[in-house]
Amino acid sequence: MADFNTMEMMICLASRYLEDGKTVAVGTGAPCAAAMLAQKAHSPNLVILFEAGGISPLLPQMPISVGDSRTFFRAVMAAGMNEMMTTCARGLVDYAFLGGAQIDKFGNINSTIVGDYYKPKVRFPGSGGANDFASFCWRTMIMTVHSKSRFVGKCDFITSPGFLTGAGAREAAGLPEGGPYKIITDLAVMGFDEKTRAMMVESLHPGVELDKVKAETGFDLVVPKQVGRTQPPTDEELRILREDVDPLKLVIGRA
Amino acid sequence: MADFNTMEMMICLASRYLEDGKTVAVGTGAPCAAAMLAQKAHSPNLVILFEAGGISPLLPQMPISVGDSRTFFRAVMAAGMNEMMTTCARGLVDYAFLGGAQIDKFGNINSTIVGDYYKPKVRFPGSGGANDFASFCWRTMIMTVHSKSRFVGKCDFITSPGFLTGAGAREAAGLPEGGPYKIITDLAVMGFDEKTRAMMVESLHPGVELDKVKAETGFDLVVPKQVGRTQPPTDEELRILREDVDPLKLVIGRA
Amino acid sequence: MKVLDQGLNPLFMDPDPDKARDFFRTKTRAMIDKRMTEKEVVEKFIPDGCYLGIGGFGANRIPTAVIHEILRARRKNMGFLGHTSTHDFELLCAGKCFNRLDAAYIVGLEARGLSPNARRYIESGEVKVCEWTNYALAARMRAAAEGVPFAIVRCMLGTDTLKMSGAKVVECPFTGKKVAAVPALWPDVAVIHVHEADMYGNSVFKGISVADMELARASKHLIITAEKLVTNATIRANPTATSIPFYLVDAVVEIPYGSYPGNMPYLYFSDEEHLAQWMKVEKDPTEFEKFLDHYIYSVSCFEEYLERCGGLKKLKQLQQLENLVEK
Amino acid sequence: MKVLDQGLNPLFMDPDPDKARDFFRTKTRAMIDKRMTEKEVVEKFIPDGCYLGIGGFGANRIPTAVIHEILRARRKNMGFLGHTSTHDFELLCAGKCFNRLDAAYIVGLEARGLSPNARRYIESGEVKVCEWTNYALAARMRAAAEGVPFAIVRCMLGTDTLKMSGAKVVECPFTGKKVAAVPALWPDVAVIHVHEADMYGNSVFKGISVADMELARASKHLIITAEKLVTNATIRANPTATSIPFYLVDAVVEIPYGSYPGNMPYLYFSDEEHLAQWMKVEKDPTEFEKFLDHYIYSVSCFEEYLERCGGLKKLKQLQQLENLVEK
Repeated sequence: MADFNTMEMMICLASRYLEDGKTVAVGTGAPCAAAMLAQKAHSPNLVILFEAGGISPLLPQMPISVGDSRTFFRAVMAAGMNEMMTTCARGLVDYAFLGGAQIDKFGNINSTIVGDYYKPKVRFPGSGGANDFASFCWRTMIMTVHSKSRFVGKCDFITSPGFLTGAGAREAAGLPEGGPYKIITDLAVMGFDEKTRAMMVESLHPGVELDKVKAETGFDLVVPKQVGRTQPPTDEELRILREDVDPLKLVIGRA
Repeated sequence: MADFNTMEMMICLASRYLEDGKTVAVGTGAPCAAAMLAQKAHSPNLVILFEAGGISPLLPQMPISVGDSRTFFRAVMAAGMNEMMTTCARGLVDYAFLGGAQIDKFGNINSTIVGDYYKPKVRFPGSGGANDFASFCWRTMIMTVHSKSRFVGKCDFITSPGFLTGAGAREAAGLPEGGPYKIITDLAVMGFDEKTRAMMVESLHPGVELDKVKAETGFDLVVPKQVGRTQPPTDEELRILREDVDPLKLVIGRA
Repeated sequence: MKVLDQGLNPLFMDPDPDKARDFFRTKTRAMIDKRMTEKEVVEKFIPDGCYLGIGGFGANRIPTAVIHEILRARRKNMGFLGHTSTHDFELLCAGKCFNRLDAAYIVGLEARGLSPNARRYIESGEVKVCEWTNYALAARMRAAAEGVPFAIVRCMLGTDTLKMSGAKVVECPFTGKKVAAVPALWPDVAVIHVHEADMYGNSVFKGISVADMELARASKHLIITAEKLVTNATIRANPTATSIPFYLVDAVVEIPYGSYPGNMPYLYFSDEEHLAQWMKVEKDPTEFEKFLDHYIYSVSCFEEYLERCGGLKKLKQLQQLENLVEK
Repeated sequence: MKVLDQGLNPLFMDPDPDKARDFFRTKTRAMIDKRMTEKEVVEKFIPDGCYLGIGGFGANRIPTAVIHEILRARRKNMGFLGHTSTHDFELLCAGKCFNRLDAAYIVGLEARGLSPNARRYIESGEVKVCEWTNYALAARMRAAAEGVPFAIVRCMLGTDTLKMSGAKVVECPFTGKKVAAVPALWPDVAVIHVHEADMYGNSVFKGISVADMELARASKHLIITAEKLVTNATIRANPTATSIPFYLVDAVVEIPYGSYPGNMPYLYFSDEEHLAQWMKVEKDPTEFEKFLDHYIYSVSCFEEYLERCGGLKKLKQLQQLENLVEK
């Protein structure tokens, strides 16, 4: 089995969920790497979108900002935020990547504050475009380190919607259909139970046992009868990622 | 006194109300001629706007359509309808010219149908942008032939708002401040009474008596103690209009 | 949301954004060759009964070739978005193609006068009409493009235009002021003529956009007719100039002089003689039938129509007119 | 309009479109020479307590020179539109310039991490914060640009972001669905950096527009900083490319390299070393004071700041980076 770090693994796994002929809204870093890898490995017709207006650029390198000039380098269109967000709102964007300080069992995300809202321990950036993507896009994904401090029973603040309180809650709140699709960590891949919309273990990474995942999760995970084993990154995926996607190791050098 | 036709007179009179440093939304024909004359005669900084997107063009000739390429020839911007109408809506457009088949004592205009709505005698174009301009612009003006069939007690259909039912009615309906400013006909110039918002004679054209105006008006006009005499077009106004604005007599040839 | 007042006329299209999302979810985003002929696009995307929007401004930057093909295909019972429509409207009335009409500007050709045949068709009562304004219809398309069920505007208020529309008057939750809510409008299909497009549908038009940015984004299907096809590399060389990205587009048809007899900014002016001929001949229905047969029904392709209108010689004159070349 | 739910935080600006109209009614439309220095524009248009919006995207196409001048002028108690703000936000926090904040994206510099000083400032409680999202704030500006009191969006619903915002949840009068109403936002003043402008304010930017089309139209006063001034004839030669018409603009300041240390599309890339230096030195408040004094407070003009950051040599490197020139 090839040697790889956890960042490389998460990026390779995420890229496998990005189908050809679909649209994905990405940020900087790992999500952008996953989308670029998908394009080069198996989804040549994957359309990459950036919230500030870049549409399907020929990315010459990793952007450092979702609004820098790389995000619309030889793009088919350099639009604006209104164009991108309304494109999501009317149902034309299939995937978006999100991130945050906390995530709960229904995939709700906190990227605003830790602690009390009016006396926060830490102030984070807030929604940015995350709440918009989480509201509008068909399938949202997260790549994150798996730990009890991130996978919490209750978010201190729900910045972006997952399935809110569970089945039917998005519809009741007026949100369009959509929501969390896959959560990819350094330990496992998780999806969401069709009925309850609660987070469910789908596959464990090589060498990881279920108890370890449970121990690092601050709520009860749904565990199906059969929990699969994650297929590790292939040599080909790793080659493309290291040689073509991130040769400067700006992202995969982090883990 | 110079010799001129009624179209030339109406255009010259209208142009006098277009102050320097203001914005005016114009259509084709007489309104466009009046705005061009104003620019050349006394308001070099008058900004001409066309509803389809043309902003301050260097008009090489009379447009035949408010969306033709003359309307944005060497313009400072070729925008769109959304840009122009929202510019009006937020209060940046001072004047607009309107026209119609019928007008009532409060300056409401009909450009939709004559007769019963569901069995019309004549179907006209409808609002186009007229209702939008009449709702959004600070001061609207009309140039029209003066006759009982046009100046009616009640419009068969109110396409575009004047002062609706009179003082306070626009506010009550939710419309922004604004409304009819001057009505310029072949017989007289009319304004609107500050209190009642009813149409009021301001000045009679040379050789026209008040009774003639009353006879051609299908409702009671407000008549102030002093009704002025219209100052006829000057030789200079006529020279600019005939030589620089409409040398092909596309508009002034009509009357 | 408390409704204080509302128009009496029916909506022809469903303003539910989730139904629109369900459609757009299935629309392909693949950047593939979308070139077709005008015959193929009418066959495939413009069936009887569909709701149609036309880009441009009546007789400026209009997709004439596709409209002619709609007539030749004898399309009926369509809905039409009567926004700044002039010669395009005149054509669809000549074919009696639609029976439902959202009307902001109809039957007229601006300074050229009213179309006798369009008037006859609308006055006949055969067509259900709902009244709007140019901005209200642009706002309805914008709401659709935004994926929301309605937009807020401050026009139409207090008039019969609102009374005979499908708008509603509501109270602003922040200021308490009365405003008009206009429902989102997702046309089944729109046709827009542009200066340049690549085979994938990335499109560029020059000059005023009228309401085409909104129309392109609101419509479920989008047909582009282009004066010329360019390479994808040409599009990517200046992404700031792109007006419409490929994933909104279903078909691309290359048609030089495609806006004739309308004006195409920077390329050719409108043919006022031909447009005047229309208005004149429409007065006599029998004459008009012959006229239509000669210029549309008996014509096999758009180039043949151009030939019958004077061909390259006429087009050269219109090019000189557009570019203000001194005689 | 029945309100089903609403945010708890206050609005900092009045959403009444008629008050905005009264202002815009008095704004001059004359096409006159509007050239000024950054000192003059801050003096004239950016007083203590005003509500400010900044164009671009945090460290891309930002009007750095005017922000530095705001710090040097020791502006206080301002309101700020925290939309996609990164280095611009970092700067205004360094000057403790504002105490009211509409927040969509704050305290962070994207992949570069969080600003220690910005965090200290916001966590101190000195600043009143109201939560929004990037799109919600863009929609608030768009509503202002449209002259209506609010816009309809389908984001924020069901979250604490809405709970800590000033939005309201209402029922759609057409579909009965719950939607979010966000109030129009008319900033007192906005500053936008562009590629080219003429002396009257007609402006062109290249590449993505972010939310600058909306910001330029929503703001009561608008300051343009431009990489270079061009003639009015240059603007009129290609009106399709114009982003902002002159009558929206109050002042034009010519500032080459004006977005430094941010990225300016097609001209120069961001100076990541300098931006990293900021993040590093912010950790120690005393060191940070010296740093600010060296780079901002003791500097007399933007050119001097550029010199202290490496001058033409550094700028040439950034130009090569932007244009992907091989080493």
